[in-house]
Amino acid sequence: MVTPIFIVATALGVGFAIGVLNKFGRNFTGALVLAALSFMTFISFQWFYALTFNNLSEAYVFTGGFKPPFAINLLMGQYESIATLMINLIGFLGAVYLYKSLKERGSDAQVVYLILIMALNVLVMTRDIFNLFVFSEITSVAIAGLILLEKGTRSISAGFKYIIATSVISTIFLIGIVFAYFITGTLNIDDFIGISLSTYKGGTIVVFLIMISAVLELKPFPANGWGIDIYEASEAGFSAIISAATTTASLFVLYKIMAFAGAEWNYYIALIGMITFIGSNLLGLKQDNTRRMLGYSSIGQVGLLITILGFKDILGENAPFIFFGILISHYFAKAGLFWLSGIINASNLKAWSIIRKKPILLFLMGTFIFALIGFPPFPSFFAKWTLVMDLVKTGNIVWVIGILLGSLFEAIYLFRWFGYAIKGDAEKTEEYKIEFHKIIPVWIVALSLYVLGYFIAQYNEFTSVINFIPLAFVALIFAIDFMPVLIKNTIAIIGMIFYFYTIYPQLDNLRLIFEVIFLIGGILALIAGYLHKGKRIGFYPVALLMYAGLTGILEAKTTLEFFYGWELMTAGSYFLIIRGKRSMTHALSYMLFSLAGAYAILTAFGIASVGQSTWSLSIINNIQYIPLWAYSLLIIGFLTKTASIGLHIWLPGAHAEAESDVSPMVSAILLKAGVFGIVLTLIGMGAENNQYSELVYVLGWLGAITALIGNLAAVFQEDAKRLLAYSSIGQLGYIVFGFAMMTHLGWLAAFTYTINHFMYKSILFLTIGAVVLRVKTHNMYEMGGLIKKMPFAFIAVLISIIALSGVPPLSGFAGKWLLYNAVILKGWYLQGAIAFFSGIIAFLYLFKLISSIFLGQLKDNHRNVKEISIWFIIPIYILIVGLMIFAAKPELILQPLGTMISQYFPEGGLNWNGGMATTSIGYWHGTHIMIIVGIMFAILFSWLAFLSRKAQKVKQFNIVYSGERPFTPETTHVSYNIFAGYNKALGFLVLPWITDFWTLTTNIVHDISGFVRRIYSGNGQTYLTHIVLYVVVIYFVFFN
Amino acid sequence: MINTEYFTLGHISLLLGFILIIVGFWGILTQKNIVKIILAFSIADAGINILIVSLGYVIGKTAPIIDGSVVQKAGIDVSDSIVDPVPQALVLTSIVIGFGVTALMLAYAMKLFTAKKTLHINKFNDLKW
Amino acid sequence: MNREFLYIVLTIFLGVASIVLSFISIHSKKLSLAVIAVGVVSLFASILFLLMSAPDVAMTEAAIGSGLTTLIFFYVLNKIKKSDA
Amino acid sequence: MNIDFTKLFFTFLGLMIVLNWGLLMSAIMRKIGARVAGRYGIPWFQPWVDLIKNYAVRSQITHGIMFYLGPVFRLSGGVGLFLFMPILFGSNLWSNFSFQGDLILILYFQFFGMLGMALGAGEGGQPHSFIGISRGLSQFTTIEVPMTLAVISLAVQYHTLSISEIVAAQQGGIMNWTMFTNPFATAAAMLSLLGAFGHSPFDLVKAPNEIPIGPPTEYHGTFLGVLRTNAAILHVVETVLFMNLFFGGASNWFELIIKSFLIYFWSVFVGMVFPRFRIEQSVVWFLKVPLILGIIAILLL
Repeated sequence: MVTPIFIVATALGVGFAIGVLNKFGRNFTGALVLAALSFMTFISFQWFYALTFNNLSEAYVFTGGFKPPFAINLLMGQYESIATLMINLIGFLGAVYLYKSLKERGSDAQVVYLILIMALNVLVMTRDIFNLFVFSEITSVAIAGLILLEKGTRSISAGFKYIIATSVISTIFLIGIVFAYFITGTLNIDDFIGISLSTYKGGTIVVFLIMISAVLELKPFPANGWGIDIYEASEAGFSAIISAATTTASLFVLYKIMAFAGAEWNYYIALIGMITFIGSNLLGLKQDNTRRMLGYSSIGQVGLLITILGFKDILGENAPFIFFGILISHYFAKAGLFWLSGIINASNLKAWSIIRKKPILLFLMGTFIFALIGFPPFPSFFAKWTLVMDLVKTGNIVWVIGILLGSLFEAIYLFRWFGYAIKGDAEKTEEYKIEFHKIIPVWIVALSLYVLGYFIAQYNEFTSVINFIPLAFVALIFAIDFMPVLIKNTIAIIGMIFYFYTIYPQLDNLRLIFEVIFLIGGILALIAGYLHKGKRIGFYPVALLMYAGLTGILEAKTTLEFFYGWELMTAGSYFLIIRGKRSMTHALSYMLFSLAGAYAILTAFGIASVGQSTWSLSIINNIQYIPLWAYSLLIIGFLTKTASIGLHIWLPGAHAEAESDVSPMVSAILLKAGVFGIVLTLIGMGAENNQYSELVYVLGWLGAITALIGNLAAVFQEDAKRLLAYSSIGQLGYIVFGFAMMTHLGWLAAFTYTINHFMYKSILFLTIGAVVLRVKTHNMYEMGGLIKKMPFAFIAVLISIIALSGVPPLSGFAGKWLLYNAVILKGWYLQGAIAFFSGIIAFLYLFKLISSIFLGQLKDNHRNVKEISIWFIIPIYILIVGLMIFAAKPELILQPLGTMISQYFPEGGLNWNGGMATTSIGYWHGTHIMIIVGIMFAILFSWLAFLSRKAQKVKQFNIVYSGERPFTPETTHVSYNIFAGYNKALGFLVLPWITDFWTLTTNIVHDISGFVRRIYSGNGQTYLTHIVLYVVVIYFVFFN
Repeated sequence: MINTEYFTLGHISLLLGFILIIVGFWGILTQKNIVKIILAFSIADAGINILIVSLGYVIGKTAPIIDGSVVQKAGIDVSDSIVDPVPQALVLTSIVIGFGVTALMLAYAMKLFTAKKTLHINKFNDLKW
Repeated sequence: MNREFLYIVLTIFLGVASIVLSFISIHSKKLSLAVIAVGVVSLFASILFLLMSAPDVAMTEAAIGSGLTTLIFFYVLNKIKKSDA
Repeated sequence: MNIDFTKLFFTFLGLMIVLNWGLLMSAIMRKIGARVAGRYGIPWFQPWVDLIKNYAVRSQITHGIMFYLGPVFRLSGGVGLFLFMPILFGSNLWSNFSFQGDLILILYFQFFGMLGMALGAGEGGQPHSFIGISRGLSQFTTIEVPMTLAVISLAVQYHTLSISEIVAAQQGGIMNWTMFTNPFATAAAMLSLLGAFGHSPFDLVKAPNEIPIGPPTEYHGTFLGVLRTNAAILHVVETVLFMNLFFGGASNWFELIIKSFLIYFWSVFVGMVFPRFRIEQSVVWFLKVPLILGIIAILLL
């Protein structure tokens, strides 16, 4: 073992050596620095490995041959080893990244850099508080010096603000240290811990001074204007060092000080962190400069880490895991992002669209952003999960809300940025070149995130979480992304079939229904993908990621697995949605609603785990602590995915703008994940014997109103896919309504709707999507008469709209009939009436859909369009067969469904007598009705066909219109706003109140952000005033 | 009447140290000229140094240097007759650090002046919000 | 006792002078005057250190705090004046 | 399903009776309308003449497959309603196929014809068809709201969705009719009936005078004949539905004829008195008085 003192010695030695040897050239000195840093990294790693895996005990290093307090001692424990490893590793990678910049500035800069890393190491290891002061001064000076790596006035003023601010802080620190010595006679931290400093006379003030300066070093909001500037102004590679390495060291300093400060500080530390976390992320919303935004994000993350430090006693043995989980994700991701920002060199967020040219960079950027937000499989996901669970368990729900709120703010600006990168308008196509030494560190940190995620997942309770089979499959598809669509699509389909085959015996009936929808539906939607030529880069990995998440939800045995799958699914679907044209904003709002919903679910899971000894998903069946809130949160979380009214504004755009074969995935399939969640929640409430009648009552009204508003809004759409999207909202409203009834029939109706909606909405989205591919427009009034060109598409749409509208004899009627019976038996007459009114409204948009597209006059520019692609026809007609089977033999599906529902609602099911279903009030024989109607239809059709056998087929314009014969299709145009009268009468119901509400909310938040950030006047002196005022305020808060 | 017990060299210096720190801080927060702000930092530094030394000072004891003025007897701990050496060591470090920081600040001041031909701190607010 | 009293008087005098000088330095319009005032404050501080049995600190303060610091202040002021012209 | 040929025969016979009664009824109503307006009016046999003429027209044109399917859907809608409707109370032979589905089936089967018609009309490419259909569908949605409420009210009142059982529950005296036991539901439903028949003031959908309406001008010859046939059947079947639900049903053909005539007359009568509504006016109107009546009917349960 190399003793840790060599970390310091190496740096100092190499530093001096460079002073002597700089005549050998800067490349030589640069190599020397790299060698020194790699040796330092090696030492830390060696200690880390020995302390963690070989159960070595922590080691003290005494300098100068004396015992403390007369000499300085260093400690190398497990946490120290992790922290120094992090610092040295990022120091090494940063030196690689900064190689050219440092070389340009000369060997002095190289030495200063080395000294900075060394100083950070000492900050972590030293146990002497005055030494802490000295090295924090060295750090400040070194940072202030290295800020000047970036040329220009901005970096100078930022550096100056930084140095004066840190001087003020260190003055406070020094006063604290001196008095600490005066009253105790020692400077050693271990002694302070032993004698409990605050019991001395004046001890609390001393602790206050030391503590506040340690906190101020971490740039707490709002006394942090000086800290943000350096992120923006210094060279990107150096911002990465500040964000990753300095932060790690400063947090460690705070941790050491907290060790002797006493438990009464914990609450205030947590509070300071929370204010920083929320405040900083709030202000991040308004930033359009990348670096500055990343700076806000860094400070926000540090705030979260400070909060965790404040909660370390409460979190107990999980605290280190949570702390390092979040710290490491932040550390790698933020370093990576800052480095990327140096490579891309686009200061404005919108200018990041140039990153698209190099998809691989986009992948790296996505990795970092998802790691920061806390998506699986990154360490932060597990850390955040544990954090929320533990906080809720200890009754700190308010804090959880704060954390989730701050995370949401952070997600807003990060994903907005990511959206610009993926989909923003490429303004200028400036070339940028990727230097090898700059991209290597970025790759290393990105891969480290995945590797760490993998290892963290092995940490005690997480071991069982990850079903690696789907993820490995995703990775495989990602690896072969360079191959043509034909191969990838085939592999994807075979993989999904195989996975379905292996997984289905393990699922109960409830889950099997959803698994069929998710996987079989997914396979059918994928068939349409054969249409695509070329490579379709990026599509297959994300689509499969979504399916992996969806199946993960179903396979979940524990709440953690469920949440894991849920987040994977969200990530995958986000990428699927954002692939569409013009879908940037929609994908963002989708992501935000999904995240907010996921946070609600997470909190609810936390509440559910209170008083439980297991993570099993069944704990939601027996929530002991504030169950009503937990169930409400769960339902709200799932309703964001089913797009219930109020939470629906993401859906229309997201579905309408998605690619033709993606729309069915995100509409017919993805929404069912929310349905599954609601089913789970309602079962958890105790199904028949639930005591939450108010909650389900509200849910019922919400479902009915969603059905009404969704359908009504669909009526007034001119965009075919948007119409279908609103229609989905309405249909999901029925489903929610049905489940909310909490009766056997209600559930049966809801499941019937779920299955039906999957089938006919898949058909409709696939068909309309295929038509759109042919006619190149979404607007229905630009189409018309396509029946003659696309009879297969027409028949598909005809059948599915008959099914959707619920007209007998097709399968939609089953749902209507069940719902009617359920409503009457349940006694929800008014809600039921609303639901039926919306069912009738469906006719309006369905008529509009089919007639505007397929009937009427063919447009001149569509005279040469062909039938929709065979790759769409195949899945469409497979689904139609399914629809027909369901219509002709409903008992095939309804009977097993009934059996399954009987587990939860044993009473009030359907009685089956052959094909005749009866309830206590009604009866229905699906098969016979099908036969009767079929025979009658056939007779009448042949009768008419016989009578008008001589009818003469006429040309297109053989009509008379207001006394004129039209000769172009345009003059016959009435498919625009065809329900004008209806709009006059009822349009007020679908004025965009809800969109307005969310827009207003967004604006208010942004305005607050814009207003608050004005405290950062840019004036260094003002920042000093902030610091002083901050100290005063904390003083009064603490000493009350 | 002032309690004479506190009317000692150490206490007066202590008070002086505090006053200088406060004056220095006041200067830092009110002066607009960057050089003056740096000067105010120097004043505060001097104040802190005085503070530290006066805290370690005990009346009637000599400097912590082992020479003729300290009666050396075998087996007797010399620490009884000298003032606490640790604060003085701290001050030495602090002086050097203070000088380094001041020098760096002045270097910055020069660069700032070269960039904008002014030393008024309000002019250097191009990074904000 | 007498020496003790003398020390106290000296300390008070130095203290009052330092405070006055520091005020002068902060408020003077002339930068050079301000720099000199701070230098003198530093010098007084080193005398004070001497009184408080800290001769080595006094030497360092006189050399670095008073001497070197004043020097680099003037150096910078000169540079600024030159580049201003 | 065992095919019961006796029953099939009776069903067919019933369909013929209904068709002819429907034609006669429409003639009577037009005659009454003319007399009220001070005109002489048509002879009573005019509808048969029209029908025969239509079926006999030799030259015909078609716009495509959906042009065929439209009238077929329409007529299937009418005939289907008849098939699933019990015509006479207490008679197995005249109950058609009503035991395959209940009141909900009837309600939703109404849409079968609507939808087909809408599509068929669209195929012609005549803009007025679009206008007529879009107005018709708009109005139709709101007509159904009070009707739905009334049906729910009835289902709750009688605790069944079977039309036969609802009729059965009304037997034994006029005071047992839904009209008296549940007057609000009856009122709501009768108001929605006005819209369903599309007489004035809710006849903007057909707008017979101002513009050449889509389907009846586009469709001609046998197509129009099919549509006229359906109109006759549908009018009777709808009145029979109302008779069954609210007025005690009918145990013999005579009772059926009287009751259906009176119900039909109600809509004609209102049409004589009121001017025509614009489409948004009728939509709003149906969501006012009839809707409130329907809600009262439910709240009183």
